[in-house]
This record gives sequence, structure tokens and C-alpha cells, in this order.
Amino acid sequence: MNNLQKNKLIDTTFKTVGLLFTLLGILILIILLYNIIRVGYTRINWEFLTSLPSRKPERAGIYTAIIGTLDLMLLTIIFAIPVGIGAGLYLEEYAKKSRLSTLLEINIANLAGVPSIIYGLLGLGIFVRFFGFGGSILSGALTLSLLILPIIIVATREAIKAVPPSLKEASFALGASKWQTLQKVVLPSSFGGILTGVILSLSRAIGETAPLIVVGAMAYVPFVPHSLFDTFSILPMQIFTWTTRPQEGFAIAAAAAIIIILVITFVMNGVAVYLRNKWQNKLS
Amino acid sequence: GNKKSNTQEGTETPLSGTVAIDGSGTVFPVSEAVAEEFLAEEPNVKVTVGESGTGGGFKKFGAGVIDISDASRDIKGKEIELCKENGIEYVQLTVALDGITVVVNKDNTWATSMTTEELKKLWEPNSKITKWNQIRNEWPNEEIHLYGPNTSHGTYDFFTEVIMGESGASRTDYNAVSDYNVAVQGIEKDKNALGYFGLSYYEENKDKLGVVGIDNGNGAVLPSIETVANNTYAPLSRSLFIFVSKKSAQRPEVKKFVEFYLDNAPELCKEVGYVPMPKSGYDAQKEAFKNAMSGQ
Amino acid sequence: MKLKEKIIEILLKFCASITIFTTIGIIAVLLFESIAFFKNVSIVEFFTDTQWTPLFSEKHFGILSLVSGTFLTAAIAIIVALPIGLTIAIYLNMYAPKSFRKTLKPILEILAAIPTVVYGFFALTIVTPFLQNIYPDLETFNSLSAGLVMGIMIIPFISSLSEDALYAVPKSLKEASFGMGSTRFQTAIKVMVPAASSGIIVSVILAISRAIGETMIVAIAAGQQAQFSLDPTIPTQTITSYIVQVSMGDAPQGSIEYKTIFAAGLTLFLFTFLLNTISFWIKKKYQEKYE
Amino acid sequence: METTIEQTLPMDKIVDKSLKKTHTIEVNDAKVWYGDFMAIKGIDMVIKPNTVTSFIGPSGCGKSTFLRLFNRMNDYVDGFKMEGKIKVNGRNIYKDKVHVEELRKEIGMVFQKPNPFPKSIFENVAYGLKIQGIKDKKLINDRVEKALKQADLWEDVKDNLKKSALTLSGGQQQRLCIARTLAVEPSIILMDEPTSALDPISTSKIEDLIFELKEKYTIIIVTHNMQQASRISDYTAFFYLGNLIEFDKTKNIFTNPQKQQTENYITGRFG
Amino acid sequence: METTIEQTLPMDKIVDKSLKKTHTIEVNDAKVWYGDFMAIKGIDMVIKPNTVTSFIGPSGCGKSTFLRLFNRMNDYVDGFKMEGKIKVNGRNIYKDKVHVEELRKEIGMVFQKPNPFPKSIFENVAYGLKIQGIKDKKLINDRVEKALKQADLWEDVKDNLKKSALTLSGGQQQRLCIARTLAVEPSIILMDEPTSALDPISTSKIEDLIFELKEKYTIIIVTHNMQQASRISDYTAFFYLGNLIEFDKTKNIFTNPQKQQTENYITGRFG
Ligand SMILES: Nc1ncnc2c1ncn2[C@@H]1O[C@H](COP(=O)(O)OP(=O)(O)OP(=O)(O)O)[C@@H](O)[C@H]1O
Ligand SMILES: Nc1ncnc2c1ncn2[C@@H]1O[C@H](COP(=O)(O)OP(=O)(O)OP(=O)(O)O)[C@@H](O)[C@H]1O
Ligand SMILES: [Mg+2]
Ligand SMILES: [Mg+2]
Repeated sequence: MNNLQKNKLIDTTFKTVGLLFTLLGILILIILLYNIIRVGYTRINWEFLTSLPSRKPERAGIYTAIIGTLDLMLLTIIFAIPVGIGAGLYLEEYAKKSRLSTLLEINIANLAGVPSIIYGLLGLGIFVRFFGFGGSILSGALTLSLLILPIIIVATREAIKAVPPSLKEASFALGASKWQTLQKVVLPSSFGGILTGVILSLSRAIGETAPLIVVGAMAYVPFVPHSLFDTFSILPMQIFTWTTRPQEGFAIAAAAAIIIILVITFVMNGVAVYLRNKWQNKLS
Repeated sequence: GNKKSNTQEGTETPLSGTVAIDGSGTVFPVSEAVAEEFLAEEPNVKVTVGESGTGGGFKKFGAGVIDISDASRDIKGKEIELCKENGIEYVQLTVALDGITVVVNKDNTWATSMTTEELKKLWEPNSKITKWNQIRNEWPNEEIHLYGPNTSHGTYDFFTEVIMGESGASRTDYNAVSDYNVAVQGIEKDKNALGYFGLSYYEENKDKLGVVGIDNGNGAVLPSIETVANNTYAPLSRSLFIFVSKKSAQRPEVKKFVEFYLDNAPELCKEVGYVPMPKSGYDAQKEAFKNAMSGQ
Repeated sequence: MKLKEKIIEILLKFCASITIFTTIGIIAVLLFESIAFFKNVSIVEFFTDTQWTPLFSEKHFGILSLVSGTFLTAAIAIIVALPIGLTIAIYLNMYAPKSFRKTLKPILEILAAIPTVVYGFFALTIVTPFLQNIYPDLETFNSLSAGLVMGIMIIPFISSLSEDALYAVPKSLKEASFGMGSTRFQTAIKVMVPAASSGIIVSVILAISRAIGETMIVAIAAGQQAQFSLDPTIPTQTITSYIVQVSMGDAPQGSIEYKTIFAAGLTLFLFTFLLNTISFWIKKKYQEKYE
Repeated sequence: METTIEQTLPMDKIVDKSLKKTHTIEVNDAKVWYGDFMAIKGIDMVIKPNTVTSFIGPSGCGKSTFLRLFNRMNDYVDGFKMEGKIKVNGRNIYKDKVHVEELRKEIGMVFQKPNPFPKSIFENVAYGLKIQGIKDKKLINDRVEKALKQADLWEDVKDNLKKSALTLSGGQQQRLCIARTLAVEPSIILMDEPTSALDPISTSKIEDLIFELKEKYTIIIVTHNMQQASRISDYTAFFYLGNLIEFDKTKNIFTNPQKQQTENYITGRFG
Repeated sequence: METTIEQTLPMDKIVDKSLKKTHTIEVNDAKVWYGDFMAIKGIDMVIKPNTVTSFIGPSGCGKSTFLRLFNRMNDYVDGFKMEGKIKVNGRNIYKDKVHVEELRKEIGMVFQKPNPFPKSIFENVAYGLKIQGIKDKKLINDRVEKALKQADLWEDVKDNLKKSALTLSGGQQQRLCIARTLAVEPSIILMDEPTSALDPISTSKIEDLIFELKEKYTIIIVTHNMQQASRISDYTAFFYLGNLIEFDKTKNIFTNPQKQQTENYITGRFG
């Protein structure tokens, strides 16, 4: 009996600690967000979003940085998604349990953990120099694509795995070929999961500064990119530049830009969570 | 590019094209300011400014990728070689001055001035100084905490060069930062701190920091826009440069941009926290640029 | 029809092999410059010298001091994140109501999405002064607060991924344990965590990878002073913060200083490669065991 | 439960597809391995057209494995290996030249758990036609309607063809799966425990359906419900540990089994 | 199958734990909801000590739900809500004061799929003792051995107690799960389809075991195998759509059911 009470006590204590830790995490999050918002909210307005960068902190805006970020993300999506989904499909549905597929698997797990700065060095060596794309938005997008590819592949595989085998069997039994089954049944059913992976990987990519600096994102770009070979600026780069400036006003502008980048990230994550839930409900 | 130069006259067809600038983060604010003003005048010219470091800038410059390289130091051996290899001829122009300030905590009442000798003793490689009273006996017997730019900054190169006489010669056990605001934060909170960085960071944080006058044998001089401009703040005044590719400067938009740069630098560099040269200095730069262009 | 299927398969296979090319590309780029580097600096010095001062006039190329900084900050981060993250994971999985779990998990995941610059200043301006109240000898730049804050940042990696792993443990095991009269805590510790251990280990290793690869927090809050020491109260430098420092700095390209970043990058790559390979095999081994 | 097989129907007549669209299945010493494990240990069997045959036997005896041989659904299983011959309409379906996709159009399958695609009802039934490349809207509409009618689902869903199939009840879903199979006009239908996930009412609807379908199709059904087997099938095969123990008219199996094992199983002495 | 219940055993004697370690279970108007769905619609039942009671009925009728009320295993299910009383040994187990962990030691449970912990055989059986805080090695060893013997597994594993439980066969695993339950010396054992995942031979071993255990324990078993119910149980309860339709001696249920629904189900007219 005594022992039972002891176990109960431990149980209750742990529950409390668990709750406290969870709340602690949320508290820190609130502190972080509060600190940013407190500093930056005064600058959040339409003008800030639509102004060009400037040497005068109170006039500086993030128009080109936002457009650069969105363009970069769009291009990254265009490059990374087909390849990532294709690779995921191959590994999950085609690859035999061979040496090659094991190698591929280790390799992908490993790439997912390679520090982003190293991707920057890769992009510099391959896209900027070897292919001669220069410090263009194309080089940036290709570099980011490689960076998020492993995440998309892993997410795709998980999503495909979650498609009930019974659906695949049903399709085969109706005389569908493998590709028809993948295209018409597997991919639509795993769409939610894949999209979640894509969005989560993008919310990682959107905050990346270091590799893009190495590849050639510019700090001052007073126009939006019109071609793949144009130079570009991105939000994190703008934030980084501003935080190193001596004037107080730039610290405020940086905080405001951080708010914007967080909002973009939250919206994307929100969409991901929404889609995940929606698709989960639909399939079960 | 034989198009007729269209400076000052005002009524010609608007220019277009691109001007690509990259390089030192120290010079960046000046170039950015110039680019911003230039944009108002020539809205169709796309001027971009990067800050991938003086070294990064020269690398691109030497490869012919950019037109103008911002630099907070002279071009060095390998970089000159690279330019030669790729047939890049250039002209070096001084666009602004900067003073390196030695700062201490606001509550530091003792270190109001230091000689360059003392600075050297304090910062030289393997320096044994760990306490204030090892610099001057009457200073407190307390540990000294050093802050400075990390080794990849032009400021670090310059400081070590003028104080130690050799670029890169420095003790290694100091708090190296990549962002001076971080150093400001550190020094602001630490009574025993001493650090050095560009004048603009001190100017912006005057209320939070104390400053050390530099005695170069002629009595202590405090850093300020005036003392840097008239070169009495010695030896810690330095020049900031742009390197212009002669070939690029053949393009009207680049040429106009450089001229615009030299015309507006005095005003704009003050605005972003640097010190303009006397007018004669800029005239000399304009002259140099003109000569370089006609020398083609 | 058959031909089309074949072509598609080859296309997909090509997509998968891009990841191999990526790795080859990384190794090639790093190796190319590293070889040049090792022509000037002996590998022995690289791995035995305890000083790292490529940008000072008196040059030393002892990667160990960067490695020790990397290791130290990552270790502190894990010491923070592992117990907290795991406790949260268990709490969310075993104790929290379902709706709680559904909302709290994504909220905590936001911690991982905040730009790391923000964390860096958080560490420097809030955590360090706070710690200095407790321990006045703490220097302004130190690996302790950088590590702590990095730990906070990677909590969601451990809490979310471990919770996923716990969630994947067959419900039947949980029921068996409850059915025997275990409390939730006993069930968690004795049954769930061991059964989910592969997933948990993988989450930890991913978190470690992230900590090792993190740049801005360390660069801002831990100073940029390479020291071969495991003292958490003094400034330190990690491999990544060194790479960023040089690649954005004024070091002349093509110089030996510049090449150091590739040698350091290669070391880092080998590091993470080792970790990830280990994690892969752990995962594989356990998977076979429980399937 | 009376059986109504035309034992005398001449074989060559059946082979002629245009005349009578169902086929004889002949199994010749079929053996199956999963890795090292031998799941089917050499089975011979002839299944006549237009009959319903039940496979019964304890769990794990190989019923599903054997059934799935007929449309080569085991092909994708890791470690699957097979020996022996299976002839449908006189043609060995395990020959290399055989188009598996083609075969599966000929031999439809209905699974244990209703598994409609997460698409609309219409799309579910039209799926098989569309993947054959049929584009003719009218044809597709007609076939969908016909299949849904055959599966006795038309009345339930005709106003809601656009609705997601997942909103149907379990029994309706299973009938939808049958309709989906019928739409591609197979001649043989394999069913692997098609009612085990259903409630009694749905079950009896499906049983009625099977009874009707027999007119036009050859049906093989796996069940572990002996009452069901005796209710709906003409022939019954009893499997045990990978062997076919007994295969006879259903009446004989349930009233007068020849083997002791069969009798034990039927009378509930194990299983 | 003869029933051997001591109908005359005075109740107060049973209540005295030291004398006879099994209890009566009384269910009083039990109702269960999962969210809005009512899964159990008001059931009364008295289960006598040292009997085997079978719960039968079609899938989804609430057998598992009802069984899991007895050891409060539904407590963790989201949306679970319960009304009514369940008394074990005269004590309402749904009172707030009741120690759920204590209760579950008293009322053991065996699940449909064998679910040994991924630990050694020994650790599996010792698990329940260890979580009670028992440290005495000798005692643990003895109890493990005793439980394994009771579960008829000792001979199979005595030389390999350190081996992972996952290497055992399905039937052995299920016996291990029973041993694990017996080791904590409960008085009542709940079994939810304990043999449905097993082959015939394992099944018959477990059935024999249940038969032996009846001497010392009260056993309630959910099964959808009517043969099994009739073979092993003294009482049988037939559930349908959340209602208890009929509850009587097994013999009566199978030979002379009082309700039409029961008869339909028993004779396989549906299910
Ligand atoms: N994919 C597989 N890999 C390995 N073994 C398998 C596989 N599928 C089935 N088996 C084994 O083959 C044997 C026959 O399985 P099968 O599914 O055909 O049995 P069944 O008679 O349909 O049983 P049930 O009534 O449970 O559906 C079983 O012992 C099973 O464990
Ligand atoms: N966790 C749950 N949430 C919601 N509904 C549930 C839950 N568990 C069971 N149900 C529903 O309650 C009803 C009774 O379920 P229960 O599992 O008790 O049936 P059962 O008689 O054991 O069936 P089976 O023979 O299939 O095991 C079913 O309609 C089921 O869908
Ligand atoms: Mg089967
Ligand atoms: Mg059940």
C-alpha cells in the first residue's frame, strides 16, 4: 500500500513537471515573441512592406527583400518538389532492398543533418562557379532546393507509407499499372502529408541566411528580380544587415522584419497543420 | 561604350543597365546610401550592393563579376594577381574616413587616455597584461576584459597594422565579435571592459560608453568627426575605398555612378556615421578617376 | 505501356540519385580546397595543435579548439533539451488530454522556427546577465548561455519527434502495462520509452546535428574566440561560426586563411556524417527488432 | 441451398470469349513460398465457370495466398516465390508474356475490408475504365450506372454520385467495391472475406448479390464463416496448413466430409 | 461440456479474501458513451466466482467495451463516459476513491493479440511484481516460475528465460501474456478474444489452460467463435447493438435460446 502511494506520488509529480516544462517552453516562446514585437511593432505598416531599403532607418522598407524571399521560395518549390517527390516515390515504391537503396537511405538521412553553411559552400562551388550562374536568384534557389530536398524526400516517404496498402491493392486489382496506381491513388492520398513536409522544409529554408550569403544574396537590391539571373535580396539577409548597423533605428527595423518573417512562417505552418489534420480525417 | 557622357547636363535620355557593387561590410552603408540617392536620379539603373567582405568582394571583382569593389583595406598580393590574370584594370578611390575608437565602460573613471605604446603592450601577441594596473600602476588591480572585432574584419587588420606594425598581429584571448553592437552590449555591462571599433558605433552609443583618448606623442586626442577629418586623431584614422574596374567604367551608367559617388560621398558618409575627407581630398579622387578613364 | 513505365522508373531513380550527386558535390568542393590547405598545413598539426589562429599573425591550425567549442555548446544544448524535451514528449503522449496535445505540439514547434539571430540576442542580453547574477565570474561571452539557448531551440526536435515515436508504439503494449496495474509513469519509463527508443535516439541525434550546425547563436552569444577548453564560462568558437566569420569577412580569397574554412567544413561534414550514419543504423536495427 | 452448376457445359464453348464470358481455372501443383516459409504446399484444383466456390480453413492456412495467385496479387509481396501452373482459359497466367494488368481486368477482386478510394462514388466506379484509357463520357456513364445497378447500390446513391465514397456505410462501401470491380467487366471475381468487416444486414445483402452474380461470373470467395460458405457456395475447398484437404460440392463437405480434419473443423472441434 | 459452479457457495464467504481469493462481479444498469455514441445501453449482470463466462455477439456490439469496464481500461479512451455501477466484491469500482492500479492487480487482462513487452521472457513475467516495488529476488523468481508453470509455458522456456519474448511463437507469446497476468495473482481474469490471432494448436492449448485456471480464478472471455464459447464456458452472454440480449448457462444458450435474436446468431443466420 505504501508502495502504491509512492508510485502514485511519483506519477503525479511527473505529470506536474511535464506540464511545467511544457508551459516553460511556451513561456520562453512568449518572452521571445514579446521582445521582438515590443521593439518592432511600431514599424509594421504598409509603407514598411512596400518601401525600398534605405540608409535612413525610418525610411527603410523590405519590399525587395520580401519579394526576393517569396520568389526564392517559389523557385525552390518548383525545383525541389518534383525531384523530392520523385525520389521519395522511387525509394518507397521502386527501390528493391539492395545495397544501392541502403546507400541512398543513409545518404539522405545524412544530408538532412548537414549544416546549411556547407550547402552554401556547395552552391558557391557548383552553381555560382561551375555552372556560371553567378550570385543569381537561380543559384540561390538551386542551393536551397538541395538543402530541403532530404526533408521533402523523408516526408514524402512517410506520407506514402501512410497510404493504406488496401488502396494500392484495390487499384492493382482493377488492372492499373504501377505508375497509374501511384499517380491516381497513392499521390492524391498522400498529398496532405507531402505538403506538410514541403511547407515545414520551406519554413526552415525561409530563415536561412548563411548559405545564401555565401552564394551571393545581396544586402541592397532596390529592384525586384525579373529574370532567373538577377541578383536578389532576402528577408534574413536584410535582418542580418540591419542588426549590424550602429543606428538604433535599424534594430527596430530588424525586429519588424523578424515579425514579418515569423508571420510568413506561421501562416505556412498553420496551413501545414490544417492540411495535415484535414487529410488525416479524410483518410481515416 | 562610346556613348556620349551625359553628366550634369540633365536633359539626355535616361540611363539604364546595372552597377554591381560588393565587398566590405564597413563600406557598405556608404555605397548603399549613394545607390539609394542615385536611384532617385536614374531610376532605370539597377544598382546592387552586397557585403560579402572585402575578401569576398575582391574575389568577385577579380573574376570580373562586379563593377565596383568596396574595401576597407588595400588590395593584397593574391587579389592583385587574380585581377591581372583576368585582365581587370582598376582605379582605387578613397570615399570616406573612419576613426577607430577605443572604448571603455561608462563607469571607468581611470582610463581616459592611452598611448599607442600602451595599446601595443596591451594588444600585442602573447601579451601578458591581464590587469589594469599592469598598464599603469595607479589603475585598479582588476582584471581587464578585452573586446574587439573578429579576425575577419578590416577593422582588425587596420588596428593591428597601425598599432603592432603588422597586420594580424594580436593577442588571441579577447572577446572577438562579428557584430559591433554585440561588443557595445558587452562593454556597456562590464566595468572592466575595453574594446575597439569604428567611430560610428561609438557615436551612436555615446551615452552608454566611455571613450579613450589616443596619445600619439602629442598629447591625447579624442576621436570625433573633426579630429578624424583633419587627421589629428592619429594613427587610428583610416580610409575607406572603392575599387572601380576600368572596363566597367566605360559603361555610361557605371561612370555616372562613380562620379555621382564622389560628388555625394561627403554628405552621405556623414549621414551613415563616417567622416568625409576635406573637399580637396575628393577633388583629388575625381581627378584620379578622370585620368584613369582618359588613360584608356 | 511497358516502355512508359520503364522511363518513369528511370526518371524517378534519377531524382533519387540527385541526393548522391549532392553528397559527391559537397565532398568534392570541400576536398578540393582542403587538399590545397593540407599542402601547407600538416594533418598532424591540424589534429593535434590546440590553438586555432589562422587569422592572427602567429598562425596555428589546431582544429581541436573549434571541435571542443562545437562539442561543448552542443553538449550543453543536449543536456538541456534532452530531459526537458523527453519529459514534454512523455507528458504530451501519456498525460495531456488529446486536444492539449494537438495544440501544444505545433505551438512548441514554433520554437524551432524563430530566426536564430533572435536567439543569439536573447542569450546575450537576457540569459547571460541573468546567469551572471547567480555566478558573477561568468564572462559576457560564454558557451553556457549559448548552449542553454540552443538547447531551448532544439527542444521541439526532441519533444515532437520523440512524441511521434511514442505515439507509434503499439497501443497494445500500453494497454498491457496498464492492465498489470502500472501507473502512467511506470508505463512510460518501463515500456513506452524502451519500445520507442530508436525513434527517441534518432530525434536526439537529429537535435545534436542541428546543434552542431547552428551558427548565429554561438557567433553572437559565445564570442568568437577559439579556445581548446571545456570551461563553459569562457568564450568559445564553433566550426560553423568560424566558417561564417571568414566567408563574410575581409580575408583575402585564395589565401591560406580562406582555405581553412574548407578544411573546417570538411571536419564538420565528417562529424555529422558519422553521427547520422550511426543514427541510421540504430534506426535500422531497432526497426528489424520490433517489426 | 441448391447448387446449379452446368456440369455438362462443353469446355470449348466456354473458351470462346464472345459466347460466354467466363473461364475455367485450372491449378496444377501450385507451391508458394514467402522467403523460406512454404505457405502453399502443392495444390491441384479445377474451378468451373459460373460457380461459387468457397475457401474455408483456419487462420493462416493459406486461403488468401492461394486466392491471390489467380490475379497475381502476390507478385508485389517481398520474398514471394511460386511454382506450378495456373491456367485461366487454358493459358498459364504465370508465363512471362502475360500482361498482368490485362489479366487483372479479366479477374476482379474484392477485399476483406471495403477499400474505396478517397474519391467520389462516380470516380470510384469509373476508375478501372479510366485507367484503361477510355475517354468516352457516355460509355463511362453507362457502365458506371450498370455496375452500380448490378451491385444493388444504384438506388442508394444515384442522386449523390459526386459525394465522397468514404461517407457511405460499411456495407454500401463494400457494394461500391463490388460495383467498381464489375465496371471493368471481368469474368471471374475473387473475394477475400468480403463480409467479415460488415454488420449482419449488410452481410446478407452482399450474400444475395453474390447469388445473383453467379449467373454471369465465376466467383471464388474466402470466408471463415462456415454458415456463409454453406449458404452461398456451390463448391467448398477446405485448406489446412498450406494443403488442400478436401474439395467437393458444398453439400457434401458440410454433410458428409471425407476427411477427419474437415469434419473436426466443420463441427467446431478447432478453429 | 459440464458446468461446475458451486451455486450454493454463500456469498459472504467469498467476500472474505483470505478464504477464497475470487469475487463476484455485479453490474448495475451500466451505460457507456464514446462521445455522442452510446456503446452500452444499460446492462445488468451478475458474474459468479470461479466460473468461465463467454461474451459473444456480432462485431461492434460492445463486448470489448463492456469487458474493459471491469478493470477500468476504458478510462483513457477519449470521450469515454460511463453511468451505472460495477461492484467487485461489493465495492463500486467507479468510485473516486478506488485505486485504479490496485484494482488492475486484482483483475488481470489478456488481450486479443499477444502483446509481450520487448523484453526478456523473465522480465515480462516479473514486470507486474517489479512495478509493485517487490525487490526480493527469490520471491520474484518463485512467482515467475509458478506463473509460467500455471500457463503451461515453463517447459518450453525454462532454459531460455533471458531470451527476448518476441522470439516466441504466437501461441507461446499468448501463454506468456497469461503467465504475466497470473504472476501478480489476480482473482479475476478478463480475456478479449485471446485466441483469435492464434493457430488451432495454440488455441486448443489456451483453451485447456482456461479450463484449468477456472479452479482458482473467475474468468470472462470475449470470443466470436461460438464453438469456443460452447467448449469452455459455464455461462454465455449474447450482446447485440450495445444490449445484453441473453445471459444464461452456456448449455441453455446453445441448445435452447430464449430469444429469437440469439437463435439467429447461434445458428449462423447472421454474423
Ligand atoms: N507477406 C507475407 N510474408 C511472409 N509470410 C506471409 C505473408 N503473407 C502471409 N504469410 C504467411 O503465409 C501463411 C498463409 O497466409 P494467408 O494470409 O494466406 O492465410 P489465410 O488462410 O488467408 O489466413 P486468414 O484467415 O488469417 O486470412 C501464414 O502462415 C502467413 O503467416
Ligand atoms: N475509442 C472509441 N471511440 C469511439 N467509438 C468506439 C471506441 N471504441 C469502440 N467504439 C465503438 O463502440 C462500439 C462497441 O465497440 P467494441 O469494441 O466494444 O465492440 P466489440 O463487440 O468488441 O467488437 P469486435 O468483435 O469487433 O471486437 C462499436 O460501434 C465501436 O465502433
Ligand atoms: Mg486471409
Ligand atoms: Mg472487441
